[in-house]
This record gives sequence, C-alpha cells and structure tokens, in this order.
Amino acid sequence: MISLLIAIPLLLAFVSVMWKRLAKPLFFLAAVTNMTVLLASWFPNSVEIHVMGSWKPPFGINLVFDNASFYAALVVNFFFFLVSLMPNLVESYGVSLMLLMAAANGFVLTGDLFNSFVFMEIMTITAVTVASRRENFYNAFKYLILGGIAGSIYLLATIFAYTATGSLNMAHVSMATISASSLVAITTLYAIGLGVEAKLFPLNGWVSGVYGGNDLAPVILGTSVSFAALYMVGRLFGTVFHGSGAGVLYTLALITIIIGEVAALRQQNLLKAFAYSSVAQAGVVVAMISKGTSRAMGLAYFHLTNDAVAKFVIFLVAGFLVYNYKNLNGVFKKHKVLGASFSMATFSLVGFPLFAGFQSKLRIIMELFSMKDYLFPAVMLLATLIEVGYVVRWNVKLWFEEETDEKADNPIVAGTLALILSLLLVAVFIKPEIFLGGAMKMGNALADTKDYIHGVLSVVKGGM
Amino acid sequence: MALSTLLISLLVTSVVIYFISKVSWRAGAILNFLIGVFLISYVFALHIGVTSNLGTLFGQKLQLTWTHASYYFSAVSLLVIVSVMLFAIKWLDSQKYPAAFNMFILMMTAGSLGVFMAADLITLYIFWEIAVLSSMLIVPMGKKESRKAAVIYAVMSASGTYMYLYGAFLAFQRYGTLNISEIARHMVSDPSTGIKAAIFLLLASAGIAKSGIFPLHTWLRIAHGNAPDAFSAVLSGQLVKLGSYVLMITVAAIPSLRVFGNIPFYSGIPATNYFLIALGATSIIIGTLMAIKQDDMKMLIAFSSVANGGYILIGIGTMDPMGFEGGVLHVFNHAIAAAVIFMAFASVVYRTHTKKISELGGLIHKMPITFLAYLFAIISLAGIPPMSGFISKWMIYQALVRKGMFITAFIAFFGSIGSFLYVFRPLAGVFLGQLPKKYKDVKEVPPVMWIPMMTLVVISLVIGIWPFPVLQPIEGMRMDYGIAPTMRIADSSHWLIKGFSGSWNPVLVFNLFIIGFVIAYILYTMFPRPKKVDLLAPHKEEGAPINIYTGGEYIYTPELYHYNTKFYAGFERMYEKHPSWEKVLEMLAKFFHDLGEWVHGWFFRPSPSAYTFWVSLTILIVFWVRW
Amino acid sequence: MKERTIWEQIADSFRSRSIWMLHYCTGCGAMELPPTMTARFDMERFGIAPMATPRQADILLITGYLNTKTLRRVIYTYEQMADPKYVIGFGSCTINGGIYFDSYSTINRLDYYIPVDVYIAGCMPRPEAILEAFNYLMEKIRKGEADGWKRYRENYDWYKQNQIRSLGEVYVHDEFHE
Amino acid sequence: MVAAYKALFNLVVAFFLVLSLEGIGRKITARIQRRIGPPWYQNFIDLFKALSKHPFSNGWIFDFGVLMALGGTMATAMVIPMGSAFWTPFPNSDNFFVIMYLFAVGALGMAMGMVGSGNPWSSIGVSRALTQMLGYELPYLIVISSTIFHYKTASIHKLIEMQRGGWNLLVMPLGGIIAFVSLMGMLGKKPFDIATAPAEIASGPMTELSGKYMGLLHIMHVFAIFVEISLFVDIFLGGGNFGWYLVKFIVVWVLAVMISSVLPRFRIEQMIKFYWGVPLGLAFLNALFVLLGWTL
Repeated sequence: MISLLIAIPLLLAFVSVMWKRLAKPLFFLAAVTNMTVLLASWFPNSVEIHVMGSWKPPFGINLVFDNASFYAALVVNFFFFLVSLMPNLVESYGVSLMLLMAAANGFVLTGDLFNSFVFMEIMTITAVTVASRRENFYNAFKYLILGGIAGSIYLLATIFAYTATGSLNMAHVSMATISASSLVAITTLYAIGLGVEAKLFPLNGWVSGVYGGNDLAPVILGTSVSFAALYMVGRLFGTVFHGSGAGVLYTLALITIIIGEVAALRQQNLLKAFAYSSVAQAGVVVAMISKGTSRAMGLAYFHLTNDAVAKFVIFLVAGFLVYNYKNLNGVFKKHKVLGASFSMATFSLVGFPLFAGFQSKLRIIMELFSMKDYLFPAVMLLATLIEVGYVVRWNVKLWFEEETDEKADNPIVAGTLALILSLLLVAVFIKPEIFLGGAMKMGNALADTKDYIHGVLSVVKGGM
Repeated sequence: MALSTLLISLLVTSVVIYFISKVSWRAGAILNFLIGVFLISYVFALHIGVTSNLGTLFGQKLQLTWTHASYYFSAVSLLVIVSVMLFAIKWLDSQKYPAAFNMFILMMTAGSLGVFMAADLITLYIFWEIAVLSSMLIVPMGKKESRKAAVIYAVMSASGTYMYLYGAFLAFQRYGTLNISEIARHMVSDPSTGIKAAIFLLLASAGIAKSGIFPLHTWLRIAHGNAPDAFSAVLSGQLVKLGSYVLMITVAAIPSLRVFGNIPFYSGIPATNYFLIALGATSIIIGTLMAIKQDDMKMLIAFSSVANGGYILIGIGTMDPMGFEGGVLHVFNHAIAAAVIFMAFASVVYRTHTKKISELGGLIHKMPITFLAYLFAIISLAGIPPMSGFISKWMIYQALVRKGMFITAFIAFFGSIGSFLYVFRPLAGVFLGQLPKKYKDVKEVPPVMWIPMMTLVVISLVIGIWPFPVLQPIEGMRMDYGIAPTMRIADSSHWLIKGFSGSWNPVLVFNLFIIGFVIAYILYTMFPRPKKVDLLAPHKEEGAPINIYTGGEYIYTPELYHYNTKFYAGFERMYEKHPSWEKVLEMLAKFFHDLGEWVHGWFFRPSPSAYTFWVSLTILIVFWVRW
Repeated sequence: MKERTIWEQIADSFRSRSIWMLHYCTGCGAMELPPTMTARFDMERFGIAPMATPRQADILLITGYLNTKTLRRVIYTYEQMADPKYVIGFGSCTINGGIYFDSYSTINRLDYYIPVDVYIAGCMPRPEAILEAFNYLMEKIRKGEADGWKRYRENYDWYKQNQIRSLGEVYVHDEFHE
Repeated sequence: MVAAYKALFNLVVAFFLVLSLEGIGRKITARIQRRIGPPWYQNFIDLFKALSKHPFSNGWIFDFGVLMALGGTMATAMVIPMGSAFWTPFPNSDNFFVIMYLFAVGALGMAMGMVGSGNPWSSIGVSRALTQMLGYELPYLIVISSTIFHYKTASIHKLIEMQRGGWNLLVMPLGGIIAFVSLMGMLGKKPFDIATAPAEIASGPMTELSGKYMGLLHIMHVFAIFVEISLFVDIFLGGGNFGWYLVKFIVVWVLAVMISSVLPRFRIEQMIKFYWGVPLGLAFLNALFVLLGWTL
C-alpha cells in the first residue's frame, strides 16, 4: 500500500511528461493521493515492510513503514501538498516536483542502504532543477557539484558497509558486528555524505545560493527535503549504527549553529538570511539527534517540525516580497496578513512564548541540562541571541520603515496558507501534543533498534 | 476572577482592542483606560496569598501567586500605565500606529502583571518575554532612530533574559524544581558556593539588563530617547521596574545573606551582593555624568533612569532593613517621577515637535501646568522634601552610613547632587528663560493630557507627607523575606520614620515648609509692588528690545540670548574625552558582523572547487581526529 | 514740593546711607574712581559700593563726555534702574560738552535727556570733589530734594522728545538689528 | 507650642546675628585692606534700603522662586539646634540628612527664580553654583557620614550631647578641617565666590534682582549662612550653652572672613579639581581612620 507513495508521483510524472499542461493538476493529484494514503494508514505502531519482488529481506529491497518513517513521510508530503495548492509557484516545475516528491518519499521509506543512495541521487538532481528556477544556474551548479560529491561519498560509505557486513539491508547491517576501524570509516563517510543535504558545516555552502536564488526552492527544499535528509541522519545514526560517530555530528553541528547564525546576522538579503538561519536550526536538530536517546531524538524532530512550518511561512512570504518589491521597507503596511504571519513565524523561530518554537527550544534545553550537557545549551542560547538580533531587525525593517510607492496585489492562497500555518504555531504552543506526540513516537521508533530488526526480518507482509 | 483567567483574558482582549481601534482608535484608547482602571480596583481588592494555576508545561506546574511584592509592584506599574493610557487618549493623534499601540500596551500590561505574579521561574520567563516583545514592538513606532533602538533594546534585553534562562535551568537541574521559594529553600542548604553564585548571578543578569545596570545599560539611552514620547514614560517608569523586581527576587526572595553567609565581603554583606552593589554604583556614576552632558532631554532622563536603577540595586543589595525598604520605595518614587517627566516632555514635543533642549526655552508662560508637573517631578527625582523621593534616598543613606560603606555612600551622594544638575538643565533650557519667536503661539496641552501628570504629582506629594500607606506593604514584603522582622521603620502612630540614627517626621517638615513659605509671602506683600517688565520681546510692540540687563546693549533676538547649550560647560569640559561603554558593545556587535563576513567569504561564497576542498579537508580532519 | 510721609522719610534716610552706584565709565573720569574707592579715600565708609547691574544700583555715575551713540545706552540703562534712582553728572563734559563742545556728535547738556541730581564741575574733579558731591547728594536724599526720578516720570514726554530730537530714535536700528 | 516659639526665636537670632556679623565682616575686610570700612550696622541699612525700592519683576516664576528660596531656607533655619538640646526646636526631626535636603529647597527655588529672569548671566551663575555644590558637598558629606558612623546617630542634638567628652574637631581633626574647607565653599566666600562673580558675570544669579527681591534674597542668604555655620558649630565644636554657641559661631565666621579677604577667585573647574583632590582624599582618609577606630 505505502509503495503508492513512491509509485504514484513517479507514474504521474512520466504521464505529465507527455501532457505538459497537465503537470500542475497531476502534481496536485499526486499530493492529494499521497496525503490520503498516509491519513489512511495513521501511525502503524508496528514495523511493516514491503518487499520489492518477492525477495525477502535481507536479500531484496524493502520499504520500511514504522512510526518514524510514517511521521517523516507525513511531514514531507504535507509540504508538497501545500506547495501543490499554489499553482503560480509550481509553474512549469510540476514534473520535477513530482519526481522530487517520489524521491523524498523513497528516501524516507526505504530500508536499504543502496536504494537510499539511489533515491538521494534522484532527490539531488530534481532539487537542482528546482533550484535552477529564475536563471539561478550558477548556484544550482554548485549544488549539483556538492550533491555529486556527497552522493559519491554516500556510495563509498555504502560500499564500505557492504564489505564490512556483506549486506545492504539496514536492519541486517545494524545486526552485524562491524570492526571498530571500519565502523569509523563508514559512519564518518555517512556523516559527510548526509552532511550536504543535512546542511552541516562546512558542506552547506550551497544553501544560501539555492534558497536565496528563487522563491520555489526554499519553500520545498527548506522544509520537505531537509526533513527527509535529517530523518535519514536519525535513521542511520540512531537505528543502524547505534549512535557511533555521534561525536562527529555533535561537533560539526555545534559549529554549524554558530556559523549559520553569524552568517545570517550580516546577510542583507531576506531569503538568504533565513536560509542561513535554517542552517543553524538544522545544526540544532543534528546535535540533538547525535545525543542518541529516544527522547532527545523526539525533541529534535519536534523542533524540526516547528522549524519547518515556520520556515515554510517565512520563505513563502519572503519569496513573494523579494520578487515583487525592489525596496522592502515597510512593505507589510500593504500586506498586513502576510506581515502578521511572517512575524509570528519568525518569533516562533526565535522561541518567544505564545509560539511553537518556545515549546521545542525550552524542552530541548531542559533535556540537555538533564543530560548534564552544559555546552550545547549555552551555544544554543547564544545562537538565539544572535537570532533575536536579525529577526527583530527584519521585522522592524519590514513593518516600520518608510514605505515606497511600489504596489503588488495580495496573494490570496499564499496569504491564507501562511496565516493558517502561523496560527497552527500558536496552537502548538498551547497544545504541543499536536506535533510532539508524533515526534516522540518517531524518536522512540528510531531509537528502538531491536523492534526495527525484528519487524524487518520477521514474516513478510503486503508486497506487490 | 482567578489570576490566570485575568491574564489570559487580558491577552485576548488586547487583540480585540486592536480590531476595535482599527474602527476608531480613540474608542480603543478609552477602552484601554477603562480596563486599566478596572485592573487597579481589582489589584487593590485582591487578598495576599491568592494562588492560581496556569496549567502545566513539560511537567512543571505554572503557578501564579499574589504576595506583598506582587501587590506593591503591580500597583505601581498600573498607576504609571493607566495614567499613560489616559494621556494617550489625546496624545495618540500625533502617532502613526494608534491601533497597534493600544494592542501592545495592553499586552505589555498583561505581561508585566504576570511577571509580578509568577511563583516560578518559567512562568516569570514566559510573561517577561511577552512584556518585552510587546514593548519592543511599540518602540520602533517613533522617529527614525527608534528602529535601531528597537533592535538594540531587543538584543540587550534578550542577552540578559537568556542568561536568566540558563540560570533557571541550572537551578532546575540541581534542585529539581522551578518554584522560587523551593529553590530558595534548597539553596540555603546547598553546600557548593560556586554553583549557587553562578545561579544567583545568572538569574540577576536579567534584572541587570532590564533595569539598565552598568554592563548592559546602553539600551536605555537610545530606546528611551527615541521611543514614542508617551511610551518612554512606561519604559522608564514601569518596564525598568521589571528588572528591579527580578533583582529583588534574586537578592531577597533567595535569602542571599543566609545563602552566601560563608563568603562575607564587607560588614556582613556577601561578595555576590557586593558585586551587584558595585555594578549599581558604577551605573550611578555613568548615568549621572552622561545625563549632565545630554542636550536631548529624553536621553537625559534615560540616563537618570540608569542612575536611579543603581540606587534601587544598591538599596536592595545591602539587605539591610533600611536599605531594602529604601530601595523598594525608590521603585515607587522613580516610577512616578520618571513617568511624569516623560509625559511632560511628551506634551512639550506634542506642541513644539522637538526634544532638543537647545531649540526650546521660555515655555513656562505658554505651558504653565506642564511646567508645574515637571517641577514637582524633578523635586521628587532629586530627592528633596516634601516630595516622596526624599524618603527613599534618606533610607538608603541610612543603610549605607550604618554599614560604613563610605565609597558607595560617596557615589550615592554624588549621584544625588549630580541629579540636581541634570534635572535643572531641562528646567532652565526648556521651560525658563527666553521664548524663541517661533513658539509665540504655542498652547497648553488639553486637560486629558495634564490631568494624569497632575494626579501622579499629587500622589507623590501626598506620599511624601504621609508615606505610611506605601511603607506598609513594603514592611510586609520585608517580613515575607525575613529581613529583621522585628524592626519597625514606619511608626505611623507618632508620624515618625525611624532610622538607626534618629528619626524624622515628614508631616512636621512639610508644615515647616508651609510656615516658611507663608512668612516669606507676608514679607513679600509688605513691600512695594513690583513693576512687571516683560522679558519676552515678541509680546511687546515690534522692535522693542528685551527688557533685561544687557550691558546697555539692545537685543532683539531672544533665542540668541537664552543660555541653554552646554549648560555646564565648565564641568563637562572636565570629562570630554571619557571612555564609552557603548563603543565597546558596538565593537562586539561589529565583531559578530565581521565574523559573519569572514564565514561567508570563506565557506559560502567560493566556487565548487573550493567546496570540494572543504569537504575533503573535513574528511581528513575527522579521520585524523578519530584515529 | 509736597510733604513726605514718615515712612518715606525713614526710607530716604536709609537710602542716603547706602548708595550703590553704577559708574558709566565712558570718559577719562573713570581714572578718578579707583583712588576714591581704595584705601586713601575709601568711599565704602559712607556705605557707597560699586554695583554690576543697573537693576541693583541706586545712582548712575556718568563719568565724562557723552555722544549720540553712548547717550542711547545711558538712557536705556537709566530706564532699567529701579526707582528711586539718582544721577551724578561727573566733570564739565556732562555740563557743557567740555573740550569737545563743538563736535558734531557730542552731547553738551546731559540734563536735557535725563534728570541730573548733582553735577561735579571740573576737568578732572579730584576724589575730594567726588566725595564732596556724594555727601551733597546724601544730604539732598535725606532732605528728599533729590527728586530727579520723580521729575523724569512727570516730564517724561519732554525728556523723550529731547532724546528723539537729538538721537532721531532712542532704540538703535543698525545693521545688527534689522 | 514651645517648639514653635523656639523655632521663631531661631529665626530672630539668625536674622540679627548674621546681619550684624556680615557688617562686621565688611569692617574686618576693610581693616585688612587698610581701610576704615562701613559701620557694623551697614547691612541693616542696605537691606531696608533695598526693601524700600520699587522693583521690577520678570514674571510669576521669578516671584515664586524668590518665595520658595526664602521659605525653604527659613524652614531649614527653624530646625537647626543652637548649641544644646534645650535650644533644639524639634528634637525628633533634626536629622542631618533631612536638614541638608530641606536646605536644597532654597537653593532650587533661588536657581529657578533667577533663571526665570531670562538673563544669561543668571543662568551661567546658577550653573556655576550647582557645579560648585557638586564640588564642596562631597567631601563634606563624607566627613559627616564618618561622624555619624562614629557616634551612631545623625540627629544633631544627640551629636552635641555626645561631644561632652571632647569636641568632634579634636576627635577627628582631619574631618574638622575638611568640613571647614567645604564650609568656605558653602558660604560662597572667596576663593569660592565663583557663582556671583561681579566682575565677570555681573553678580551672576542676582543680575536681575532689584529692590525687594534683592532684599528678600539677602534675608535668605542670611538664614543660609546661619544654617551652614550652625551645622559646623554643632557637629564639630560641640555646642555648649547659648553664649558659648554664639562665641563659637562668631569665631568661625570671623575666621572664614579673614581667610576669604586675602584670596583671589578660582575658576570653576579649578574649584572642582581642588575639592575632588586633597579635601576628598583626606575625607576618605578620615573615614578610614574612623572605620579603624583611630580617633583621638
């Protein structure tokens, strides 16, 4: 059943290659079906797998469907669905978006290392096409190069893993005992390989260029794709390698946080500024994942969800502004709704109370203190301090500076979406369970290797 | 109505107020004012010890409780806020965003009330952020500079707040609770001084940042100086007091004398408290010296707020009964005085559209009521009887002299006499002297604007003559915190205020002043009537010179003959080349910018080949580290 | 002249014993004041003291000659003094213009413009003469005959028209004040 | 009721005593300058003459300022104990800090009224006067605080009683000397008559004062001198009965006059530098001695 998540977008993509005009509606259709599929199978509190062909794991390729991958897929498809509601944003990118959707779903669902590599490649390439919108070719090219490198390193890691364990199935690999030295090699290479998509320092050079390059890329890459990538980080380092190599991730992540924030502070371009801030947030999430406990991971994904929602709103509004106005001073006087939702989203990003970010940030800090980690909270608070600086600066600039006489009509759909999502953030502050429950289940699923192995390698269900 | 319901409904109402104000901002403002009046009556009706639950946040109960401290601080805050709300009913028509102003000021009220009611650190933090956020959104509604001001305000306040948060969670991790009294109880029995001191200072830093104590004082100048004029009254009169409240919580609610009894520094005062006192003293010096040389009247009073924050901190920091009461009472005095002063300035700016002292003058004959309000406010601010400002200063001096803290006392005296200098500068430059021709037909502000000022002035005067109504809750607070519970300072039966070194009788002092005034008036009327000469040329027929002593010369241009630029030139010249802490902080900000520049240049701008280089370098480093 | 009330007599006797002077030192007469003030002649022993501003002063001491320009200042200063106020014309310049009598700009007779209570003849009058004059003025004040200020008030129009005639306009309108 | 009579008696004594002392001061100065000088009652004459004139007024704040100055200073003078607990009108309220700050009312009123006259000389004079206050008050207050710390009381008549054993001047001579130097500044005599420098700024604040305003402020000045010197006598010279008190008062005054009559005038920042230099340092030294208990 869940293989539909990959199959439908793929199929419709090929269909729409023939009928270009149908691309947009088909994309919408794909998104809707995926959402329905997901809603139909709500939180399978067990591990289901779906084998390709009737090759039982560990021999065949299999998709794994447990709470973790379900929640990830839910978030991923949710944002694709939101994007599909905005035709003027999709324009002629329906095909690549559908491919991207298929790839992201596959990346999330697959239970096979090599397969995940394949999906990552597809994801990168389609993402590059998306990124090259609005003649943003040079940055897309950078992204392509980096993605290529990352892919090759990922592949290398996979090969190492294969040589070390003789298997490509994650469950199987996680069962096998790997010699320390090769484990180091494998985890390091995976860390680097995922580092590009997970926006880890110093592999995140592409981010500002790609996110700042046009108005579609950040909205989709900054939310869905990065969620998928960070999910994979959790899957590999949490489930498969039992948190070995977490030290690398932790260090890199802490550096990433600071670097991202200071880079965002000096940034003069609205989109790029928040691109950097998403780098920093990714750093927070990765550092939190590297802690390895189920609770920490759950909080990490809770934070990531809040961040993704906020970022979606921010990038939506920012993209609209950047490409409709030359001078952004006081534009929100003309677009009050956009402005309100933007401000709420940014405040949630900082973690002011009344918004979702507060919940996740404070929980994370509290968790860290209970783990007796005193460095990370300090770094995080320092980062938040810098964040306050530029968030307030942008809000003040966009609300209060003397406006120019440029005009642009309000985007109805985007405005409503932004408003709804920002209100959702407030709702999450009041009732965090909205995201927290799922995130926690995800965390448990990721941390619980035994269950995973048992679920994958036991009797086969479903299939096609 | 339970406290939690009150706060939440206030938050909701503020949004409603926004939409009402969209229809008619004046209706919104009046509604605000009515809500404020209701709040005051509500606060005075509440019984000490009422508690209520705000729900739970990650397993911690969020609790509100109503103590003497909450009662006192809320009453003072509401006094200021409500008068500003009344002031705003007319004043707002000179503003660009009346609706947003109405919404945020109500939201801020809810936030600050929450802070005063909070029983645990996290609740305090939540409402604190609400208050900061909403006030931070009002600040940039002012003139051009106010945009920058908002950012600086936000960052400074946040830097304090996050240190506080770190401290709060440190305490939580160590003592397993966030409830303030619980933490206090644990800290007393906690052996390790280092961690206690760390928690203490981290918690205090929020208050330091908010009440403009030395290392983090620089935001007051720019924020109070450029915020919308009437809102400066709230900023300086009320929001700064949030900081004082947090400082009081850290120093008194956590019984620092017992907690840090093992590290006494000087005459029984722990090193931690003494550190805070030193900071307070530094900010008195800085505030006074900088205030004396300001030409912008709002910035001048902003610096005076720095100095007075120092007084409050010193008073509370001594943890001496007199000092504590003096510090806490100074909160009231400075709140009222600063509010009135800023409202008077707001009225002046409302009429003349400038806040530069050197561009004003002689407004007394145009705006006499505003002048009187300002006059009495500065008498209170400078701590001169019979206004209430004197009582708190007297108490603080008592404490300092008793403890034999002569250097701190010296700084306190310096600040107090310096305050004569800087409060007199706007008095002379703005209200007295020659009226420039361009303000020939300036009018007094309408009653709805001067009534709040005058009300506050009268309150301050009455408290100055009969301070016991305010001293009672403060004594209650002192009992709560167990600072010399047996000692009584306010002896209302004999109309006396008793210090360790003799007492005094405010009523008597006031009567003496009246008697002296009466005698002077009798003498005045006994002798020949004066001939009124008009010192203001614009009033007389055209071409008539100024009728004051000019060495026999004819002067036709009053504004040139009005001495108000570099009023204390002789004194200012002595510290022209002073070092500036603002520059240091700017350097810090610039450092972060340059770091961002550097990072961007090295990691984010370069070509793909450079990326490959970085990737391989990272791989190598990681392998090298791990093998 | 009309009879004074008892209060006025008392006041006059006080006034006569405490004379604060504003010396308007345009001319060479200023040279004679330092010896008069200092140890040799010591005018303070009569309660005479120099003052800085016309508001505080009782007598206006015009030392030396006046021209149209300085006369303006003199009149302005005189009008700024508080009643009762007295004027001493010092030296012959104030009486008849002295050696500059035929200059186009010299004021020949001071008391056309402001009422003079006592003239000191001579060029220069010595300190003895000055003290003598002061004593004479004190005598007049005590008797209530020094009524220049009353005369100025009564014949204000006459004085004004004299001033206007020779100055054209009492208030200055030169390039600095247009 | 008795207290009220005592207070009024304070005023009467202050008026006659100080006015005649001022005249004597002028006489002394004159003798030092080899002159004869005016009679001792000259200042009474000057005062009544000034009151009898027909003054000019520059608006209501001018009058109000003068009244405030006179009233505030009178109120202060009424609290001052004259050398013994018996001559203390209000034993409950003769706290030192109360007196100092009540005294400031007069200063503020004078400053306000004079600047209200709209004359730049007055403003300059007032700004100088306030700056000067910043100069001399600090050493003075430090010395007095150390005294209060030593005797554990700030109420003047208690201090007087405590000095039965020996004058405070002898207990802490350093402090006494510093207090006297500050007293010179308070009295505004040379070399500290910067605020009213007749030759440079036309007698500063008083520039616009004519007739009775001059007179009333003269009276205020009289009471101010009374307060300042009495504080010094009470705190450092240990009071004594009324006669002794007068003697001490006169001695202090004559000393001040003699010193001032041979000195030129400071510039304003020179004055500040002077007071914040040696006197302040010595005041702190004195405070240190008191803390260590090294008092004679």
